[in-house]
Amino acid sequence: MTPAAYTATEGGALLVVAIVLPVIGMLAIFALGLRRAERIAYLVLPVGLLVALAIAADVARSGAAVTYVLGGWQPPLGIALRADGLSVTLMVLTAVVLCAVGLVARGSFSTPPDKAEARSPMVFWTLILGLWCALNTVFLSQDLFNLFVALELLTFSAVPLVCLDGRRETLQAALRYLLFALIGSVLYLMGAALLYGAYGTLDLAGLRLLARNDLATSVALGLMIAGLMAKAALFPLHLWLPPAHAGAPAAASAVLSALVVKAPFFIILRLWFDVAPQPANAMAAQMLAWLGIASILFCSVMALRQARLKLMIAYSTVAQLGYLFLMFPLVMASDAPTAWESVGWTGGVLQLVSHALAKASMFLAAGLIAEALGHDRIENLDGAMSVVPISVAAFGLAGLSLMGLPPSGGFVAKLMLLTAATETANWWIAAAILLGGILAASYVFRVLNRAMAAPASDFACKASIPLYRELTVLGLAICAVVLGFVPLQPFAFLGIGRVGLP
Amino acid sequence: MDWSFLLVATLALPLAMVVACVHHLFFARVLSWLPLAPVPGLLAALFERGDSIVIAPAPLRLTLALDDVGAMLLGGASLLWGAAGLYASVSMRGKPGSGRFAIWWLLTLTGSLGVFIVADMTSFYLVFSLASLAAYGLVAFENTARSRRASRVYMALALLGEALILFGFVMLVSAMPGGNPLIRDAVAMLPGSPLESPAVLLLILGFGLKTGLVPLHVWMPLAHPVAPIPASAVLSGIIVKAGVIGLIRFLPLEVPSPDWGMALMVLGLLTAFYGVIVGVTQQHPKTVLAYSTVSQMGVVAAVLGAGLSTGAPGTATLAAFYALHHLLVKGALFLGVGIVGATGTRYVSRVIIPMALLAFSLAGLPLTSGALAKFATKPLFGDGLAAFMATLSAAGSALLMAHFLGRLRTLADESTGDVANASLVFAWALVAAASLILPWVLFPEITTYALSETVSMKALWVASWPVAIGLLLALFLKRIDASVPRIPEGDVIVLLERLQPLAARCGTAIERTDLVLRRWPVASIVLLMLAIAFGTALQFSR
Amino acid sequence: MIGSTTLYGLCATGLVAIGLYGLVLHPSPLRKVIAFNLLGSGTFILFGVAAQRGAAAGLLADPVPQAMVITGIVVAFAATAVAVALLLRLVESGGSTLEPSAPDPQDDRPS
Amino acid sequence: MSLLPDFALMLLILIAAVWTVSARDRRDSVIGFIVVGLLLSLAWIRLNSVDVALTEAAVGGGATGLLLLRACARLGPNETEGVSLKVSLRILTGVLCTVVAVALATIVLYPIEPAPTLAPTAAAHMGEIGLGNPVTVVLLAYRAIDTLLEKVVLVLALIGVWALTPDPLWGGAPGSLRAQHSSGPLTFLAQVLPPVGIVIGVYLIWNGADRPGGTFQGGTVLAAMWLLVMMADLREPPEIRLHTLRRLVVLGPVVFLVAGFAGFWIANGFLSYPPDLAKPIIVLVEAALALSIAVILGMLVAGPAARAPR
Repeated sequence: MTPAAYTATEGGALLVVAIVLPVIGMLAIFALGLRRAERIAYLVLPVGLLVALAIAADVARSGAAVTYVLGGWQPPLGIALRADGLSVTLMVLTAVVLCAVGLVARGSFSTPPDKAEARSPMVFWTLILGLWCALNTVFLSQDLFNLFVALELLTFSAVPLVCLDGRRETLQAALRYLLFALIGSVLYLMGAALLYGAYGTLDLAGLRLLARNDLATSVALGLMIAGLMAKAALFPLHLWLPPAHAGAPAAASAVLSALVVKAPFFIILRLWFDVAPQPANAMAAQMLAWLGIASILFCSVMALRQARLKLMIAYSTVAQLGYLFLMFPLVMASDAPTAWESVGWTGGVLQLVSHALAKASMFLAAGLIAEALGHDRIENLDGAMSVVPISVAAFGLAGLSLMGLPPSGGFVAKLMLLTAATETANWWIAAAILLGGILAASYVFRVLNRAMAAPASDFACKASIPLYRELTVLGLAICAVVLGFVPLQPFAFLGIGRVGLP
Repeated sequence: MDWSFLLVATLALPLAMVVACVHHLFFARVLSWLPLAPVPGLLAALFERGDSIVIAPAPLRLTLALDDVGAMLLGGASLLWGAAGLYASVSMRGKPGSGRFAIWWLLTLTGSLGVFIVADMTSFYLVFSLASLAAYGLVAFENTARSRRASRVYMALALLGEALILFGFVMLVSAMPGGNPLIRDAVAMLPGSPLESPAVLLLILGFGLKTGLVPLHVWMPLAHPVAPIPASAVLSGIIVKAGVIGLIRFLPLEVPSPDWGMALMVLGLLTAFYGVIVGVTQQHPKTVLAYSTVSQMGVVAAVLGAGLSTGAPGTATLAAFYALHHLLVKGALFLGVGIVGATGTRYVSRVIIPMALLAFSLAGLPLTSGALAKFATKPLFGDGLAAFMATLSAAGSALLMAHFLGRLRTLADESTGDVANASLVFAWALVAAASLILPWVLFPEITTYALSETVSMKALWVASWPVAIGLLLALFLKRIDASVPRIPEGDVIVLLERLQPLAARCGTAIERTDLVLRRWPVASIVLLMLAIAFGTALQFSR
Repeated sequence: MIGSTTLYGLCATGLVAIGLYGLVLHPSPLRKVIAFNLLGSGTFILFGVAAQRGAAAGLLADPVPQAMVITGIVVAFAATAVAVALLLRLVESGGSTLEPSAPDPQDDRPS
Repeated sequence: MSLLPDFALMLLILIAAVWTVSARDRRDSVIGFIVVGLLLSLAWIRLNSVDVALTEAAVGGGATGLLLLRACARLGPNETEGVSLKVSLRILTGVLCTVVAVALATIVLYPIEPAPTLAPTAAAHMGEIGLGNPVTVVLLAYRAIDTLLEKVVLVLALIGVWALTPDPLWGGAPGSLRAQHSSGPLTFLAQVLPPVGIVIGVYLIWNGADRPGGTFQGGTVLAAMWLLVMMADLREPPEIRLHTLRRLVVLGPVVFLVAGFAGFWIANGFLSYPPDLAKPIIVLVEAALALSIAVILGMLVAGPAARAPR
């Protein structure tokens, strides 16, 4: 049985550009050793955004996936890139978040004028571009081994960002992150080896056609899903995430929490819906959902009990990731003709997108608040409202999305998940969604309450924050809110390119 | 003439004022604009009827519409918002944070008027949440230890209510295709659907929480008194009506449902008496009024329950009529407390008589508007025990109100006597007058009775004896005043707060678990277990 | 009859088990890195087994998994280099283990 | 053919691996690991994967071993190595690892027949490239994007290592690689070996086009020679701010990218080569890659800057 061939579509070359452009920027910053590393990044960021938008427009116009076969070598020998509705959505999301982060990071990672090249700007901008390349590759690649390389690229870009300030705690966090991510990688690779041994291909479409329900496939998928969960930091595998995301500079935390942990989840999604023998396995889906429920409840309580703002947001990330894993049983039990026409699928994807926007905004806002106040102890946030009102407002708006209150993307996402849970009579999942919302509201309001309190008498502002940085953060939060006005039904766009996979 | 634009303006004007606050000049003056914000709502209630406007087409289908029930409550609410806004624009002037107060005010206003005019589910949830959550800003405004506690409890229960309602909504629409149905259509589908019972239960709990049904009332006696006077007036007068309109809109009132109706009625009557019993032990007049709201909303819930059990037509209108009366009276009473608090004994003899009239109107004193409200709703209870209990609850109200007047007198003695501000008095007098007159105007339109029937000897007798009993009880209570236990505000919440150490211990335990789970060997062992578990699950279960 | 390829496959599973054991239980980060490399080697051999079994068309082994292994080895080396550098820096700054200590409540810097 | 040598090799590998994990002393463990690497190279030869064997010997055993040895030396003797964990934890871990191993072993023992393979497809298209070594063809043509991204991984790893430089030292040179006891023989070797090594390295790269060998192996040999020179203290590691160094690092990826983009004009798309030019292009790319790899590997072993820039 030979898998159907990929046909390169017009405009497919843009997919290559999406992957390679950040690499070019990264190499340029590295090689030129310019006085101001960020300038190159500022050149690459908007172009990358345009490329992502162009691909999205192409997909929307043609109503079909954009495909490119690298070097003209058909999979399984070669590797194909393919942008369907889902991957394009995530690419645009990535570009938007990175551009916003780039703007806000200008204040923290500009090369000082008296130096030829400084460490942290050079490292920050090259790694951010490296991350971008990795993420785009994750979203586009159709080959499990190529995805492995992309995941490694992601890890190598993310880990040094964690310990950019060189303090002992962050070094420790970075090392834990690296080692745990490496176990995840090896488990994933082991699964890939087994799949290759069983099918002689690692191409997603090929595997979809060939997948059998045998021991090798089960073990391979088990290893891969577990490995990816370790990288996605789902409870109880979250040991590395809170210190790493809290220790990184705010701009980096925003990217790590908003985007980086979503990449392994995206691959789980691909494995589950595109590779695993269909119909999918009910028990494994339930297990994923239970881990999600545990993640939501446990880590929300942990977030509620943190003394530090950034640690609180980091725990909230683990909790919000839990919602993503609820979708597996919901999609399975749905009576929609295909996975992507079910409410659960749409809700899950929307949760991914709105959490990314909200969390990026929240971390950036937390960074600005910490810059202005000189600390991020939640108990002492009094007066933040008077110094950085826009950041506090952004924090609140982003909080809406995390709590699942209208109007916000998070609300629509959770509503859809709740609807799916009700329709499929998954009452535990429904209860977890609701309880998680209440807990999220508690930790968000706890911060807002302090931040809006009148400042103490000896209150001093440590740094003044330029308006454009605050407005950028607010912009991201508003994006998350605006997502709340999408219709409450499965979107056709997310299904583009999935109907009739090759 | 097409007045439907007024519906849009009802929501758009206050929101536009919020947005305009971005400019510091407007922000500095926003307080004095507050009385104007509800004007479109008032006009809409007067002129607009029956139309519906779709703001966003399908699949969003955000729809506004105004029916009789909505118009009645919208008009009353707008009036009170306007008067309270006038009061606030004077009383809050120059206070620190008054701009912030105005923003919360406008947002709450938008939400609370919105619940009366939206026709689709999503919009309802949106404006309902807006009213609930923005009111937090009003409760928390004073930023004292007392208000912080109150706002914490308020928020926790408001969020719980949101969750219950959301879940109920999801069950309501789960059988319907398409994204966002109209409330009407969704409710019409409910009877006989497999999720009917849990959906009705969740909706009663969720909206009941907002209206203060026992035991979900605990936030009300904490939250209503701590806000500034005008905010207390709208919280106790208007915001609780969001729960009433929720029950009216979402319960299938046209279809007899004896079990649920009985349950709601019992819960309502229970609440009516509970509010009185705890209310008479309270010291501050604002807290007494808050408990009175609990009690009155119990009556409204009982009315709805009675209607639901028989499927009697017109239940919604009658309940709304009763609620409208309470809305205006309670608003006027709170504003009156403010005036007494500000002027002390200076005018008390002139204020106390209208206040007494208003107060006993709540108990259905003959010839007051309250008697009309009781008269109109009475037939719903039939002739049995329920009717008797409903009547008896009026006695309770009279008792509570007598207690309130006593506390008000004490407040006057304790306050310093400033000269009254004309605007404040005007605001109070406006609402008071409306509360006494408006029901007489509406009564012939919403009932089949002639006004003359309400002043028949029998009606007067039926209305009088509970008030008399209440007054006798009040005298008795005054006699034994010293031995009446002082139940703390929020009653059962105090017991719940005893559980705090337990919650803290749970939190610590979770933290400790987290530390263990995040140790390297533990986490990596768990990872291996998960890998094996997934492999096994994939292999052996299918 | 077990062939030599199968034998190496079993060898790979042995390496995986030994590597995993060390990675989970060794408290020292350097030893974890070494164990990770063993685990990686085992995984690579699994690819090698697939390659060997896929000998066909005049090729002694399937070249595609071989190429994957070469890429994998380099990535593993890069990972080792970063991990070792991190570890050395961590030791220089006074830490040596991976287990976090209790956070310092007086620490004023943003965490 | 007798299975005895294979069986013996397998046993040796497993014994060395157990030793590596269980050794008390850190240095013993590293040596054990290097032994495993060398034995694995033999295993790879037995698996008919000579290219992998060379890479394993050069990178897996060699460069990684050197890196770990240096780390051992820097760490000093006093690390808490033998913290004893609870026996129950050990048993549990042992059981779990065994379960994983048993599952894998079952799959190995009962494989799919006939074995799926891409070898025929790979062989069928070899002619379009004109190279003799199928592994090189896979690395630089069929799955060139993997190789390209893996070079990016290397550059990022280098940035990651350099990121650990303390701020005042940024731009400076890594610490001296000098062995603790700089001995006569090492210096002698460092003077004699490099010319030979360079020849071998270049041969491997050139050869890699048609026979086993290739970029990594060649690049690693070059890197090894460079490291030898640095270890014998004949040359100091270069400062990381040097433009020449930076450009050498990116040379490989840049040439690869240029060749890839050239495909849009001279062939049919990114990373595709016209049949008549394929071989020269690939050899050119390989040469550039090898040079970059040599520099990157050397600098990765050298570590972050430890001296202020001059």
